[in-house]
Amino acid sequence: MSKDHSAFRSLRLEQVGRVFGAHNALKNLNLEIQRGEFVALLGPSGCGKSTALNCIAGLLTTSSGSIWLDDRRIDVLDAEERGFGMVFQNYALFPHMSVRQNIGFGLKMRDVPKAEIAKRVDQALATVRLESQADKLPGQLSGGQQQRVAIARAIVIEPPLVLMDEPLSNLDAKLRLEMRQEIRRIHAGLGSVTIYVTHDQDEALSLADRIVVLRDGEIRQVGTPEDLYMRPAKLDVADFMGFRNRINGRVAQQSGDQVVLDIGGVHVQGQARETITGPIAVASLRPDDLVAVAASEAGAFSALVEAIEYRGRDFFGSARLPDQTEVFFRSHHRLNAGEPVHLMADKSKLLIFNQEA
Amino acid sequence: MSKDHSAFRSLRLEQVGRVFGAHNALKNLNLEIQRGEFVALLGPSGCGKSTALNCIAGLLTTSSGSIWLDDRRIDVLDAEERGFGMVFQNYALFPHMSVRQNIGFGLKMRDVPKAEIAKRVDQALATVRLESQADKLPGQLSGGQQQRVAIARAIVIEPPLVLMDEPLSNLDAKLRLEMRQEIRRIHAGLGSVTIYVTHDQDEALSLADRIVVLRDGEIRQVGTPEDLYMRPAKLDVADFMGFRNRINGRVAQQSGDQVVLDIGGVHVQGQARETITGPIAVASLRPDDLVAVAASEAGAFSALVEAIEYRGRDFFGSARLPDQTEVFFRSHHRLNAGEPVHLMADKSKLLIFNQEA
Amino acid sequence: MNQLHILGRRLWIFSVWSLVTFFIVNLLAMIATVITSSTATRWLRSWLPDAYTFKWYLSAWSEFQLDDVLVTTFQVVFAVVALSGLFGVPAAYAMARRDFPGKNIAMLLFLLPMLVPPVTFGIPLATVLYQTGLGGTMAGVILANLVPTVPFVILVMIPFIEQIDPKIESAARVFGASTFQLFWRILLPLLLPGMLAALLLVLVRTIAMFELTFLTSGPTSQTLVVALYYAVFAAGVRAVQSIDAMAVIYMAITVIWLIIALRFVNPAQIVTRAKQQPSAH
Amino acid sequence: MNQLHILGRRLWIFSVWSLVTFFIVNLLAMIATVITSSTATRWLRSWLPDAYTFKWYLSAWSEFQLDDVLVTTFQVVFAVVALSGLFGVPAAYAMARRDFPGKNIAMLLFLLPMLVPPVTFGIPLATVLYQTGLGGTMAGVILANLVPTVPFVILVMIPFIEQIDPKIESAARVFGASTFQLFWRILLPLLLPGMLAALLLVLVRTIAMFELTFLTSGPTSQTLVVALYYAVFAAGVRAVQSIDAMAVIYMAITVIWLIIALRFVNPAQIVTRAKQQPSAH
Repeated sequence: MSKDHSAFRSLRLEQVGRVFGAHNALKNLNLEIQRGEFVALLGPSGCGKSTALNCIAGLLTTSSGSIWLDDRRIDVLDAEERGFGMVFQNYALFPHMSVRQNIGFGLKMRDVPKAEIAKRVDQALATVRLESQADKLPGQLSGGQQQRVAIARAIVIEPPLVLMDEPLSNLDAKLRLEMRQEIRRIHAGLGSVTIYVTHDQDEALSLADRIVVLRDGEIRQVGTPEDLYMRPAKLDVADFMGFRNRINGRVAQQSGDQVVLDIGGVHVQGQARETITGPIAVASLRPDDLVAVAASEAGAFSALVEAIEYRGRDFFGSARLPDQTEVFFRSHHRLNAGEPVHLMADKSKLLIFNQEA
Repeated sequence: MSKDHSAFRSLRLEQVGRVFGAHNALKNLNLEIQRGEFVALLGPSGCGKSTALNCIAGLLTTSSGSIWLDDRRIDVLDAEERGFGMVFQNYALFPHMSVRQNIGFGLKMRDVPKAEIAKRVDQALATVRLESQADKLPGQLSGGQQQRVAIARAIVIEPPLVLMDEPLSNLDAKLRLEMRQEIRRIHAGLGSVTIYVTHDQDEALSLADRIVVLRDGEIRQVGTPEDLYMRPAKLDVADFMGFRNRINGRVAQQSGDQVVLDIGGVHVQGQARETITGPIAVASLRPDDLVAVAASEAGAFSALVEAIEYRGRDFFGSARLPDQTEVFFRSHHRLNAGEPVHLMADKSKLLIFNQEA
Repeated sequence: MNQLHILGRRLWIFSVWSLVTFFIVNLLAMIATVITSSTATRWLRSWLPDAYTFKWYLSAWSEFQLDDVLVTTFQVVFAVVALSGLFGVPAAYAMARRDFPGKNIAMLLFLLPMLVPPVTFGIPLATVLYQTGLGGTMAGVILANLVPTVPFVILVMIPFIEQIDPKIESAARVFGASTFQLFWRILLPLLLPGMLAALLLVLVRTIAMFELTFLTSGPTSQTLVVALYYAVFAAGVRAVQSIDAMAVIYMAITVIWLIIALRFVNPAQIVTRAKQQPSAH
Repeated sequence: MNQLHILGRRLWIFSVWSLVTFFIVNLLAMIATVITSSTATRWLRSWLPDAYTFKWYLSAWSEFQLDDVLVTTFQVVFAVVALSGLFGVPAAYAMARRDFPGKNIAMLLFLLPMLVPPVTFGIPLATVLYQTGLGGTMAGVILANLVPTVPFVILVMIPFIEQIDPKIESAARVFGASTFQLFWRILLPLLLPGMLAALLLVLVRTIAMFELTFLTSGPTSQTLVVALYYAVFAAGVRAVQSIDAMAVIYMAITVIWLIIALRFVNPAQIVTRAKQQPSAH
């Protein structure tokens, strides 16, 4: 049933769409993934990332477009004929089978000889470090161990593509960090494509070679983690990546991609991430990069502190500019609500976008 | 039934204990809380923090000890006779009553006249900014709104004590930040005591005037947020507060609370948080304060990188010292697994503890 | 895709569904048949009778002394409903809220009278009742009927009680409610739909409970269902239509109560349990 | 604390519990009585008989022609069990996994034959069966019994099917299982406990189903429960002990099957639904 796809070069999604009733869950998705890449599909819930993954896996049929593994069209195949590996959010282990049987299931379905199954299952168990749990049932394992079994089940068939659907969201914070390293290591060892769906930007930043940001079923940006963290291409992507401050200002000066905004009399410079079309633009900035400074420094905003919180290393707070815009900032010392504060933006981190329609 | 306790000065727990079967959930708890204080009970699950709160509320009987409001002993009273306000983790609103009826419930039980109930409920609705939702049922509100109703229900009776049992753990990250500010604001307005149970150190640090760290039913440390973040008193408290690095070293020199440890030939200085008794002590440090530096700086550890992760602002990684101790560090540039690295500890942040028994 | 696979799957689904539909259609058709028969003057040549009449209802009414039987039926049924509620709901509350050794065994014992056919314990029960002098009296009939209905109320109420978050009760306490106020203002309003459903189902079960009533009733404590059985058994001396008429009366009474019961509860809830959490997120 | 409150609460809890206990003790005592009676030689002067005998079992056996009756009973029961499983389980799967308009109405229709007393549809059903020539035959008895058992299987199986995470089926597909392998290697093993439980309960219900069998059976299709009723009804001509003996045989058969059924399923699960998630965290 399954041929050897290990020599494939790329996976291509061409104009893939999916409609649920009147809802367009996925709109004309185009994406090409090269062998060896680790790609994260990132976006808030309902953005279409899981729909895309299920279409690739064959668990959902596509409404339009096509999916290709090199020159073989795969969106017309049943899920069981595609030969991919998949790791599910809630593990989805077979509860009545031992760890060994779970991992060997895919090989058994492919009619691999018993001796070979035993050998490859042993290898997979070693890869996920679960040799000692081989004969237990999934219900006897901890969450992290179950997730490792699910990963072993996916990689033992040496699939051209490993699909992961928020595999870490059911684990606690500490285990999540450990498993992230494990997943990276396993991906490097396999040399195949991993497509990883998540709503957690930290996870996407730390794991992926390339991140695809989705929203409302459309691709908003594709780029490396550094691209997305430092240079989001759209205002909504910036928002999602933690640029919590959005300050409107009048465009005062523009040269190349450097734009100076006049925000209530204060001139701030930043990098335009798109061609600024209107007279008013938006300055987008992380709270970390808007710092409380001593009074009367040039280029600092005046604001009134609304709330302040101790977060250990620093204080974080919210304040209102004279035009009532709420801003979020960082401070090295405690401030009190109601107090005036001067906030300085780090111009190398400040991005300028057009206002949203 | 309820008298006016608003003039109380302090709440005292004296040797309070609680036993479940053979399990000592709470051991000889002593604590005095002054009027106006915001106290957080912080600890991992099973540490006894919820048991303590339920004993104060009267939902659990104490096995030993006594609880006093000034000179009135309250641990002998039924929950309904204590007159406290409480906010539950899952809101615990009365599903068959409107928002207005939910908030007015406590007043009705106190036989407050109808006109007065209406007036005070209106005030409470204004405090939590839910005037427009007054006649809806709880099921028609969002999670954040339900939590605000639960808070209004607790404060409308103007209780001497407001008890909060992980009130924000069911909300998403963004709403949690907003509600934190709201809770602080409401506490300041009431002027009573708030006791806040949480397992989230960020929440405790940002909200409380004083934090009580519990573990295995015992108090490990009581202090301000700054105390706990900068100067944890015990190794396990440091662990819980994010001092993820624990490196054993030989005590080389000791003067006052400054101790120099010899860790595989590298000498590092730190502040001892307890009297160091053995020849071997533990250096405890946050990953943020162990930074990758250019080679051959004095006092830097040599290690081999095991894994590295991009987290936006910086890279975080794990490495092994020559003695195989795993350490977690921060780096300003990308490193590769297997590469050697030099790690410099910030001596002003490094704490020294005795080894655990 | 594999066209054969899909065809096979669809055929199987289609055949199961058509069988199930056939089933339900037949059920409805049969009920229609009796109603037709009970109102027919004669009925030989065709599927539908020549003319309709209600005289069989009148003859059934007088022949079976239906006024006496109906009064007895309602007295028995309401006593059973009231007593099952009074014992069943508090017991269900204790079962739902408390863990104690032997809880599973107690649950099993409660299920037993519902699963075991009533005749199994009906015969010994009747023997004992006759020995204590309660046999043939209304008290005896009521007592016998309580044996399956009290456990039934307990089992139906447990999921409804478990659905109520214990923290809601804690909240009521903290905010000053006494035990009575807790019951009256919180538990009763929240349990009312469940209690109505359970008790209405008890009502229908008791109307329909032939075996126990048959075994324990005397001439003055016959309920409708027992009278109907006697009629069927002694069919030779009575017109078929008269019996059909009585069956229609009986059917109408039970179905009316059942419809009332179903207005208060989604019946699937009792079997499949409410999935929704007590509070929305 | 308020001592009176607590006393009142405790008294109420105590009285409810003692009533429930009294209830169960009585139930067990009654069953003991019949067993005693059925093995007694004479029984007049005291609670316990003078001597024990099994002759009543022998006389019951021959008088009621129990070998014929038992063979018929088992033929009917196993046919009903097999057919309910064959139609009920796939229909339950479709109900559990698919959302379609009218699903709630379909659920309600399935509940109807379980909640409505069998006599309500039994009489029209019997009429129709006699008109089609199936009345009095074994096929007719089996058909009549399927009316309540197929919906019963559907309703019992739905929670078991819903407990299986659909992702597990997705996983089996992704890893290469065909429809047949999915059914054989994943669904069947996971549903087996539920199917065994449902079908064993159908078995017990069918053994106990008096009304439908009574209404549709002829002399060659009498099951045990019908024979028992005829015996009770015509009690005058037979010894009480002989009837008791037959009741014991009947009781023993049903209870044995019930115990087997309960080994496969926690009965509370059917009513209160399994709380545990399909996978442990």
